[in-house]
Amino acid sequence: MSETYLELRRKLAERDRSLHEKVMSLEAAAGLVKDGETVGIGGSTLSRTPMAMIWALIRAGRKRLTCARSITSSEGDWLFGSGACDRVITSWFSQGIVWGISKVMRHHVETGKARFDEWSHMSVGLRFKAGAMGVPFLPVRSMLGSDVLRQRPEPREIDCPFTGEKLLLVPALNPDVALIHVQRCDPYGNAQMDGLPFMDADLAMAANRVILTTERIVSNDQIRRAPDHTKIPFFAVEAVVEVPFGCAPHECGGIYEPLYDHMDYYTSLVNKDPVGGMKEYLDRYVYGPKTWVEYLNLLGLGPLLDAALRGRSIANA
Amino acid sequence: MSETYLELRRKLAERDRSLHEKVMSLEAAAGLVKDGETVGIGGSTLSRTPMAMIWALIRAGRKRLTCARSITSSEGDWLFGSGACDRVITSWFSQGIVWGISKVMRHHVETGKARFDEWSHMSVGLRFKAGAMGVPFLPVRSMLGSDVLRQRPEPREIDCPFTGEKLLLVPALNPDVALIHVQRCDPYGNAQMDGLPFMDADLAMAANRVILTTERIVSNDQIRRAPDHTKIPFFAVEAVVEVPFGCAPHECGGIYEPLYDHMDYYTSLVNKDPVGGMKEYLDRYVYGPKTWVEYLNLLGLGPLLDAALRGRSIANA
Amino acid sequence: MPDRDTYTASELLAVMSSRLLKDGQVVFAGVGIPLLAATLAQGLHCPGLTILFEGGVIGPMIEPGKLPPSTNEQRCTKRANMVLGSTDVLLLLQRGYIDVGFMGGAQIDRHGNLNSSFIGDPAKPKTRLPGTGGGNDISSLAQMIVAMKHEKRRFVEHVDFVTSPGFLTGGSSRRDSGLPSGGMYRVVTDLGIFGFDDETKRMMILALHPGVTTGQVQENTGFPLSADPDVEVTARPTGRELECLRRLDPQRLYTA
Amino acid sequence: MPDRDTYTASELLAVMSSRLLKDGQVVFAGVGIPLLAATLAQGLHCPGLTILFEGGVIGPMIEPGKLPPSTNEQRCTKRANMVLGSTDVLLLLQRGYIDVGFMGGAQIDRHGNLNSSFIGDPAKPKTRLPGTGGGNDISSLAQMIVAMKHEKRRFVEHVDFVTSPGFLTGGSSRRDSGLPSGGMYRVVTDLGIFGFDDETKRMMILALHPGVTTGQVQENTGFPLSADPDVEVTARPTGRELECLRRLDPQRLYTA
Repeated sequence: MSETYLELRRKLAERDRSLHEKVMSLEAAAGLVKDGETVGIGGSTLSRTPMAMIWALIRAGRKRLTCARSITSSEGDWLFGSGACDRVITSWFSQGIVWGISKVMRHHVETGKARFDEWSHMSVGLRFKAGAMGVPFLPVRSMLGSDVLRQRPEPREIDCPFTGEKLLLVPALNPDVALIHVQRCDPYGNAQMDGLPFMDADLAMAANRVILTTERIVSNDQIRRAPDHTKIPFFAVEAVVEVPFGCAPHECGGIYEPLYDHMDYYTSLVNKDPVGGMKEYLDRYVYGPKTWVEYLNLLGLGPLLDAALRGRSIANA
Repeated sequence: MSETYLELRRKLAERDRSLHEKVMSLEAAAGLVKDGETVGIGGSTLSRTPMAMIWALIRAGRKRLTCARSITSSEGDWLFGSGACDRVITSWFSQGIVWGISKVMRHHVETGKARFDEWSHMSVGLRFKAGAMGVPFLPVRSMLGSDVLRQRPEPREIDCPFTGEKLLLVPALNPDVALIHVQRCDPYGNAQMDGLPFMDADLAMAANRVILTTERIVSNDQIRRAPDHTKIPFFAVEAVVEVPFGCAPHECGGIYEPLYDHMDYYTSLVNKDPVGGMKEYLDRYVYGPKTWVEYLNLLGLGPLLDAALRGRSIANA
Repeated sequence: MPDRDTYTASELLAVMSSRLLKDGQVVFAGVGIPLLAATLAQGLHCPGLTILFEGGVIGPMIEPGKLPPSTNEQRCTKRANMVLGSTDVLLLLQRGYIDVGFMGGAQIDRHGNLNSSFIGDPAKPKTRLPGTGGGNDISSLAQMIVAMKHEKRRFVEHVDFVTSPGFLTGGSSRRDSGLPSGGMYRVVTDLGIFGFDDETKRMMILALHPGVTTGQVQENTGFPLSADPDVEVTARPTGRELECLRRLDPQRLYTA
Repeated sequence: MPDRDTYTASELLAVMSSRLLKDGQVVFAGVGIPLLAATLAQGLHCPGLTILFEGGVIGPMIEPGKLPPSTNEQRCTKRANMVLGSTDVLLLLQRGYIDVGFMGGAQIDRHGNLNSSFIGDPAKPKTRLPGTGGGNDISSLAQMIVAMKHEKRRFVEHVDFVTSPGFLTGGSSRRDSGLPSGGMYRVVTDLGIFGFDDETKRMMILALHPGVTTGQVQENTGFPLSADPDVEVTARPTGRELECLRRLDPQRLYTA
């Protein structure tokens, strides 16, 4: 049954992997994602979340997406609440530790409107890594014995053929598309990231195609001056979109911290009323503004500059 | 039979993993390697070879080492020729493509004086990666069907429990010690590498302890200014030795290229007479000089500066 | 000067946990009390303690008053020794580089299993909780210290769902499940310090905080706890400990 | 001006191999003829060709006259798009990002298997050769082009040792061994261009270089070669191809 492997290879083989420009608008990039696809989301919790791309996908009316991310924060609320996504593969789902449990997540999962497939954090990472390596599984020593494993039909327990010990095999996860936000990339999609890398390099290579959003597009010449800082190669990338503050109200390492006041406002609004509050937020912040810049305007220039000041102060410490 | 795993963990657990200074001389570091141990060697072919450390091990009279490296070059000749090592685990062993077949390797292997265990290049890397990950094996799709696999008793072929397809499992390789040369590290062993990373990060984490040689020791403060460039964490490291030109006559990325003229002289000497020529070289260049600086003096200041000029010109292109 | 005679339950938790850490250890810490306790230990008796975060950070410098909101934000990376991938940092646990995993807990049972996934039947949950995060990995692969409030609804005979394994059903069941290393080492609460019987792997009282009785602990615990007749009494938090702790969290985000 | 009428066997190899590459392809190339041919193709008909090196390099710029001595030295990284670990770059082959693996060969057999490990019985070898390097991985996971000198001792019925798999024993044996993808696509020699029968996976003549006869090829081959009656004849290297090639390797390190 190597069809799966050959099928995976076929999907890469039929893509144009030459060094060509692929800069486009958020709207055009959103058109590259189809209803029902599996979408890997880069970053973790409040960090390097490709918020602008998710915003565009919701506005484009995407449905029935399965989203996979190491740790899911308020972007998961948006995806559930808008109806764009009805299944999340993750290790943790809430807006963030400081805000308690997400009532939006609870509402959708407890009423059966959406699925929350729970894996250990490392297992999510190893599933992406197996996908990136082109192998059907990787072995791991966690999840064993727990109810997290008992809830999951996908992994297999084996007796190690070398040592006889019990091990878990977690299956590869190869998303149809990965959404990844980076500090900089060139028009071809050679991407360089600073600070916390999370699982993004593995996710990019595991996915059948990558949509990059970036704080800024730099020249290919600049990339070639430090090729050992490139973390995603151009031939994995299908689209490049330049979106300053593309993670707001989350953070982008070295450039801005989260907009905590907006997160406070958001969580109190939606957790008070996970249906009405969510609708109010989406209407006002996602469907209302015509462009990402208009969305940023709603967040406010002052809070954005404050977030940028805080972000730079950490990198320059 | 999880003893192996527990034994591996025990070896790390009993080491002092606190943030402490571990700067020492080449001679003291050589004293940390015991006869008969398995030694992982960083870099590849002519790049970032920990030549000074190998030089010190030979002078210290080490015996019966098993050496594992992605691709083995003239340092393998030194190790076989001096009697320090009687088994190499690698994918390729010769001084370098331009010099043809190593007669020193041939002499030792064909007469049965030493073993050359051949693995595919990726399999060597995955064995280090499995070791680094703390798992007994990793799956791979190469070596299958070939005589390279037929010669190796260690791997296992399996039918994938997920897809039914045939896969190879290669066992973890956890060397007793890894010798790795880097461009810079701090006195605690936080190491930063530029350019080609090879398999060094995996090798470092797979090994039970790491001996770092470095072109220069920098302050911990400098490391902390760019923690995302640190590739080996201090707690894996047992010793730090500052050795400028520590890879000569091989290269260190961004700092110097190989000393090609010396390599030409060396290979013609030893390949003409793999016993006498090797002895002559070792007497003159390894046993003769009293310090690494004396060895460098024999290579010559002119050739070293020329190699440095060439090395910098590539990085600054 | 801080008030040395009164302290909050959270402050007590942080101080008591910090005392369990030893110099030179490598500690995988969650945010909140674990991070506060580890930083406190660093400042007092463990200058050579190394902190790791799940987000992918080794040896950061925690700035007093600027505690990170989670372990996945850049604030965690400030002046760290190394920043790495989140799968890679968890693999360090699997390889055996970490001495102690240190987290908070919402619900624990007599064998030290933790639940952060479901209240009620997982098939039809009363409450879907946020899930494991790195908790399952950490508790599967390291010696654990857990710091949590001592309440009867949190200390239950059996957790509704084993998110992060302690000793599972006790005895050798943890090892038999494929988890040969690590395990629950200590549970620190505002009432005392708890360990696990070598054979049965059942929770037992090791020490009581000043003024707390065995009966009081049992009253607040949903399963029978054994206690040595000469159970120890912990020394109350010192002025230096409280002072240092309050400097770290001046706004009392985690120690209110 | 270069001499357009005479060229060396190596130059012929480089030119003929370069013509097999298509624009937009991603090519995993060894040093020597493969790198020269790929760079030549980039300069002439494949501006969008991407070269990868086993040392861990994606899309370098090869400077004429400064060819790297192996794929593991910094010279290979000059103005590349990306530099990565050597295991990671080989994993790109396994994931399926590479269109063509392109290497030289010392000994090949009728099913396209390559030997670079042993001459004679591996248990008691007459000659221990350097071994596979990345060759086994590349030929297990990609469509292959191999460029080599055409000599009877190099084109043998069965190689002494299968270092890099072609079609193994022919038919479906490659796929049955667990290698469902890739395989030998073309062998380019100084006499002609060779492919493999779709069913039997035996080597056959696809084209002859100008002035070469089928008989001449058979004389220099250690196993029977089939040839189509209307086998093609390749076009001789053009002045532009030779000029470009000689600019890349002015000292004729690889094209003497």
